[in-house]
Amino acid sequence: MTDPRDIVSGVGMLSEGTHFVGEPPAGIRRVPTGVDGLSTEHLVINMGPQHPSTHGVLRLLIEVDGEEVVAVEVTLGYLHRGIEKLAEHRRYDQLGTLMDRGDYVSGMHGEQAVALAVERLMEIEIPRKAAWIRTMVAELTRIASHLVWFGTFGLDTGAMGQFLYAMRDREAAVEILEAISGARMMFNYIRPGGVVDDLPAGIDQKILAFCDGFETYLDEHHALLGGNEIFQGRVRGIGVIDRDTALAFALTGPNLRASGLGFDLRRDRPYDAYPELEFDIPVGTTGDSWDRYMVRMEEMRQANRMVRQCIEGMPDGDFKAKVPRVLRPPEGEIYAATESSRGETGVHIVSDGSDTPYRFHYRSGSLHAMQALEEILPGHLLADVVMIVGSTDVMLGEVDR
Amino acid sequence: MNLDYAILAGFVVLGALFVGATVGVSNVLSPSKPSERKAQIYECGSDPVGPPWVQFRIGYYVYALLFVVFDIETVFLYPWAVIFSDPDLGIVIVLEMFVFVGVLVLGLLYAWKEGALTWR
Amino acid sequence: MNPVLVVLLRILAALGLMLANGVVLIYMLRKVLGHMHLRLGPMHVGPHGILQTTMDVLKLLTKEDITPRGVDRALYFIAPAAVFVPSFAAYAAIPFSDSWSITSLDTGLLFTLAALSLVPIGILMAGWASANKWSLLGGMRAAAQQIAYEVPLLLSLLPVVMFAGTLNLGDIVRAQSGLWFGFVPRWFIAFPLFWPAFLLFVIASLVELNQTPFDMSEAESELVAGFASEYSAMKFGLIFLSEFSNQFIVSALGVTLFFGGWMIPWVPESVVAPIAPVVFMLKVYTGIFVMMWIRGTFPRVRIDQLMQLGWKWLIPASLALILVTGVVLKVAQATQGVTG
Amino acid sequence: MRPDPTAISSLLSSAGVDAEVEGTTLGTVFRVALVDALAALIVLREGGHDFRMLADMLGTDTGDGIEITYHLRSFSRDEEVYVKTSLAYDGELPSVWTAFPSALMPEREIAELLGLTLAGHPNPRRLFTTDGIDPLLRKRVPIRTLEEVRDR
Amino acid sequence: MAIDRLTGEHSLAFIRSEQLFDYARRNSLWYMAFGIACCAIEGLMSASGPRFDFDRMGVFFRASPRQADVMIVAGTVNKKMAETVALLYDQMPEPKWVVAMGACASTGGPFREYPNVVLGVDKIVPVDVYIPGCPPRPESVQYGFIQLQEKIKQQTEERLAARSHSD
Repeated sequence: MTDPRDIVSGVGMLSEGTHFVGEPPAGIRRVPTGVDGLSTEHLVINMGPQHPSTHGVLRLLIEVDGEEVVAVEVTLGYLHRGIEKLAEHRRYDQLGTLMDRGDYVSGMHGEQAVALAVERLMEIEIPRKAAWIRTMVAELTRIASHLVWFGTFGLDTGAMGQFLYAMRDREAAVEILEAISGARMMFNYIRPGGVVDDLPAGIDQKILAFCDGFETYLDEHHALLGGNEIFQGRVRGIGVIDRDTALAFALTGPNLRASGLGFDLRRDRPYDAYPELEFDIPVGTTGDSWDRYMVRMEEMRQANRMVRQCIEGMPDGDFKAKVPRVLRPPEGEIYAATESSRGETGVHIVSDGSDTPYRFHYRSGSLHAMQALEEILPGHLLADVVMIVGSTDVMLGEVDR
Repeated sequence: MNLDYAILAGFVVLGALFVGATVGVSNVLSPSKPSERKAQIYECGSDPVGPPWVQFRIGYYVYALLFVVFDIETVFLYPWAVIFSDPDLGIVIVLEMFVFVGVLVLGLLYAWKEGALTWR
Repeated sequence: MNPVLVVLLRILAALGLMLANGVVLIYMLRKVLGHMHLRLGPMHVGPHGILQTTMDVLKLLTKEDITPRGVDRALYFIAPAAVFVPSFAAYAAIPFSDSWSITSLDTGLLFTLAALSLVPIGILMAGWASANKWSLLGGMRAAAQQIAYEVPLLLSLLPVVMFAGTLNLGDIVRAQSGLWFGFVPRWFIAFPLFWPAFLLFVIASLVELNQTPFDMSEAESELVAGFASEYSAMKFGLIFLSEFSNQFIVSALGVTLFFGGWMIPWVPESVVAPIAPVVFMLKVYTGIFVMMWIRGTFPRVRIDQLMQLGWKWLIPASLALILVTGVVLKVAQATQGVTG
Repeated sequence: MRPDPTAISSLLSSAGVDAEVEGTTLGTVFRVALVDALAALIVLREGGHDFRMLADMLGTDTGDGIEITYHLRSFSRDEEVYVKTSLAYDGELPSVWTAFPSALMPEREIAELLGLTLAGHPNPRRLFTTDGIDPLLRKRVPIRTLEEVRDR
Repeated sequence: MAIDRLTGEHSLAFIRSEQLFDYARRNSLWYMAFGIACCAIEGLMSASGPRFDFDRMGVFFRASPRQADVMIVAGTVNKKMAETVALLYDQMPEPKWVVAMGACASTGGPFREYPNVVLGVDKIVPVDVYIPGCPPRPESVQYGFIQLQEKIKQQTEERLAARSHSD
C-alpha cells in the first residue's frame, strides 16, 4: 500500500514564511539550472481571484520557471458566506435555499441531500411519485450543470463556439426546470417529505422533446470538441490523478470514476428512484483530463436516458408525504449524501430536537478536488493549469460554502 | 525609383505622427483621476507578488540564437529565388542550393540532437 | 504635381484605408462570430449595429489613459507605435490593381514580410514594458512563436518567387495572368506543386498573426488579456486596430501570391480593369472571413506543441519544399520550358 | 454498509487504542481519546478493513468543547465508520494528514472556524477568512441581528 | 471632464462634445468579466449566450479592468473579497460604472446575517444600478443595462440644464 506521504510531495512548497492576503511571500527564488553563471529566476504569479478561467473566485499562487509550474498554492475563502453557520438559524424546510446557493449550478442535488437527511432522521416514507420526480429533476440538473462545465471547458481551450452551443442546450434544460419549480437556478423544489408541487400538465411532452434533441446535440458537442485533434492534444495525458492519489484526497464523483474506481452513490448507496432505473456508470482508466472529459460526457448521456425512463415510468400518486408543518426531528445525528455533478454532496446534521439543526455540515466534492489540484499541477505548463482546473470542474460556491 | 523609398520613409514618419496625435487627442478629451491604487500593476485583483522582470528561462534565448541564423540564411535565399528561372543558369543553381540548404539542415539536426528544440 | 504632395496623398490614402479596414473588420468579426454562435452580434447602433465599432473607437478616445507605476515608461509609450507603424507601412506595396498601388517596390514581397515581422517586436516591447506578469508571458510567447514561424513563412513563399522570378508584388500577379491548357487559370494555387507551399503559408501566417488556434500571446483564458493587459484607452485601441490591419495584409499577400490578385479567371483583363480593386478587396475579405471562421470554431494549441510543430516539422518541411520545387521547376524548364 | 463493531474494536484494542462503540442514528461510531485519534485512523486504514478514504471531517461545538468527527469509507468491503474525538476550546488538534491527505483543508477549516490550533500540519494558516475574524462556527459567536441588517 | 480644461465647464463646445461621447459611451459598455457567485451564471454566462446576447447592445466583455467600463458585481462580497473588488474598481479607467447584480451585491441577500459578509457592495464602491433578484434573470440584467444607459444620457442633459440655468 502506498504511504500517503509519498503521494503528497508539493504541500507547502510555496509557504516558506507565512503570508496572508496582501503580504508578498518569499517571492523569487534562484534555482541553479546547471549552467555556470546562468540561473533562472522563478516568477510567482497570482491567478485569480479575478481571472477569466478560474471558474469563480479561486486564487492560485503559481510559482513558474519560464512557463513550467513549480509549485501551486490554493487560496480559498473569497466566497465564504457561512452556509453552515446560517443553517443553524434556519428551520429544516428552509435549508434547501442555502444548499441551492452552495453548488449553484446543480442546486437540486443539495436540496435532495437535505431532504434525505431529514427524512431518515424523522423516518418519513415518501410517496413513490415524489421519489421519481426528484430523480428526474436531479438528472435534468446534472445535464444543465455538466453543460456549464462543457461550455467553460471549451472556453478554457479557446473554443468559443462550444460555450455558446452548450448555453443554448442549457437554456432548454433550464426552461423545463423553471416550468417545474418556478426558478431557473435557485429551485427550492425538493423538501423533506417530497417535492413542493406536482409536475405541470403537459411537461412530459416537452421533456421528451428535449431528450430527443439533446441526444443528437450531445453527439454534435462531442464531435466538435472531443473530436478535435488540437483539443485531444491538450487534454490527453494532462493532469493525471491516479487511483491512489484520488483515494488519498477523497475525490468523489466523476473525478474519482475517471481514475478507475467506479464508486457511485446512486448505485452503491441507492436513494430515491435510482434502484428502479437502468443506467451505466462510466469509469475511466488513467485519470487524465481526457478521461474526466469522457466520463462527464457519458454521464450526460446516461442522465438523458434516466430522464426519459422517469417520464415514461412516472407513477401516479401523491407528490408529498404527510409531514408536520414545522419539522422537529428527534435528537440524533445523520449523514446523507447524493451523487451531485461534482461528487458526493453530503449533509451531516446534528439535531437537538428543536426546529433548527444544532450543527449543519456540508460536505462538498469540490473542496477535495481542490486539494488534489495543489498536488497535480506542478510539472505542467501554465496553459495546462487552466485545462486541469477546468477538467476537475470545481465550483467555488461549494468549496468556500 | 527614389520616390518609392521616399514614400516608405513617409509611412514611418506619418504613422508615428498619427499614433502621437491620437494618443494626444485622447489625452485632451479624456478625464484623468490618477490615484495610488489605480497606478498599481494589475494582477487579477491582488497585490503583485514579487517583481515581474526576472531572469527568464534560458530556453527562450537559445531559440532566439537559432532564429537569427536561420532567418539570415533565408534572406540569402530570396535573391537566389529571383534569378532561379533564368534559363542560362541551368541545373547548377539547384545543386548550389543543395549545398547551401544542406548546411542549414546539418545545423538543424545538430540543434535537434542537443535538445535545443525541445520546449520545456 | 508636386511630388511631395503626391507622396503625402498616397500615404494619407493608405492611412484612411487602414482605419476603414480596422472599423469594418472589427464589426465583421463580431457579426460573423455572432451568427456562427447562434447570436446576432451588434444590432442597436445604426442599422444592424453598423456604427458599433465607431462608437467603440469614440469611447476609447475618451477613456482615461492609465500609466501604471513601475512600468518602463519609454518603452511603454513607444510600444503602441512600434506595433502600429510597421503594420501601417505594410500597406505600401500591396497592389490593388494593375495600376493602383501606393508604391510599386521592386522588393515589395520582402518589404511586406519585413514589416510584418516587426510587429511582434512591438508586442514584446509592450509585454516587457508593462511590468505585468501576464503581459510578460504574453510578450515572451509572441516572440517565441514569431521566431519559430518566421522561417517557414519566408520559405513557403520562395517557390512563388522562384517561379515568377521577381519580388515585385504587381509583377507576381501579372505572372499569373492567362490560362493553362486553355481553361485552368494560371493562378499559382491551381498548380499542385504550390499546394504544400500554400498550406505552409496558411499555418505560418496564422501564427504570425496570433490568430486562433495560435493566439497564445493574448490567450484570454490563460493570460487575461496577454501583452495588452495594462494598456487602456487609445493605446489599446491602436494595438487592437493594427492586429486587424495585419489580418488584411496577410490575406492580401495570400491573394496576391496564390489567387491571382485582382484578376477574375476567364474574363479578359480589359473588362476587369475598372473593377479590379473591388475584386481584389472581395478576395481579401473572403480570406479574412476564413480566418474568422477558424477563430469561431477551433480550440487553442499549447505553446510547446506549437514550438514542436514549428521547429521539428515545418522548418524541415519548408527546406525540403524548396529543394523539391527547385528540381521540379528545372526539370520542367529543361523539358518543355514552362516558365520563361 | 455498517461494519461489525466488535471486529473493529478488537482491531483497535490490539493496537492499544481504547475505543468506545456507539450505535447511533449516524452509524457505527467509535469514540477515542484525542491522543489516540491518529493511531486509530492508521489502524483502520492499514488493518484488514481497508478504510482508504477519509470521506469527510467535521467539528462541532458541543457546549463544553469541540467534537471532531472523522468519516471513513472502505471500498473493498463497502463499509463506513465514524471516529469521534473531543478536545477543549482553543485546544491543539493533531493533524492526521500523514494518514489521510484529504484532511489537509478540512483541518484548516475546522481550526479556523472553531478556534483551534493545528499541530503537525504543513500549512497551518487560515483557509477562508482574513486575520482578526472570530471563530465563526462557535456557538458563542452570534450572527447579525435583524436590526443590524436593516440599518446596513 | 476633459475639454472643460480648455474651454470651461459650461461652454457649449464641451457640452456638445460630451453629448456625442456619452452617446458612444452608452453604446459601448464593455464589462469586466468578474463573476463571484451564482449571479455570474445568469448575468455573465447566459447573458452572453445565444438567447440573450448582450453583444447586440454593444455590451461586451473584456478580461482586464484596464479596458472595461462597467463592473458587474455578480455575487456575495465577503470581507476577504472586498479588497479585491475595491482594487479592481480603482484600476478601471474613468469614466466607469458599477452594476450591483442580485440581492447579495445589493444588500447581502440571504447571507446578510453572517458576520463575514459585506452588507452590499455599495459599502465598498459607488454603485450606479442595482438589479434585484436572486439571481436576477438575464432579462433583468438587460433592463439594468438599459437603465445605466439612461443614466449616462441624463448626465449631459443635466449639464445642459445647468448651463441654461446659469445664463
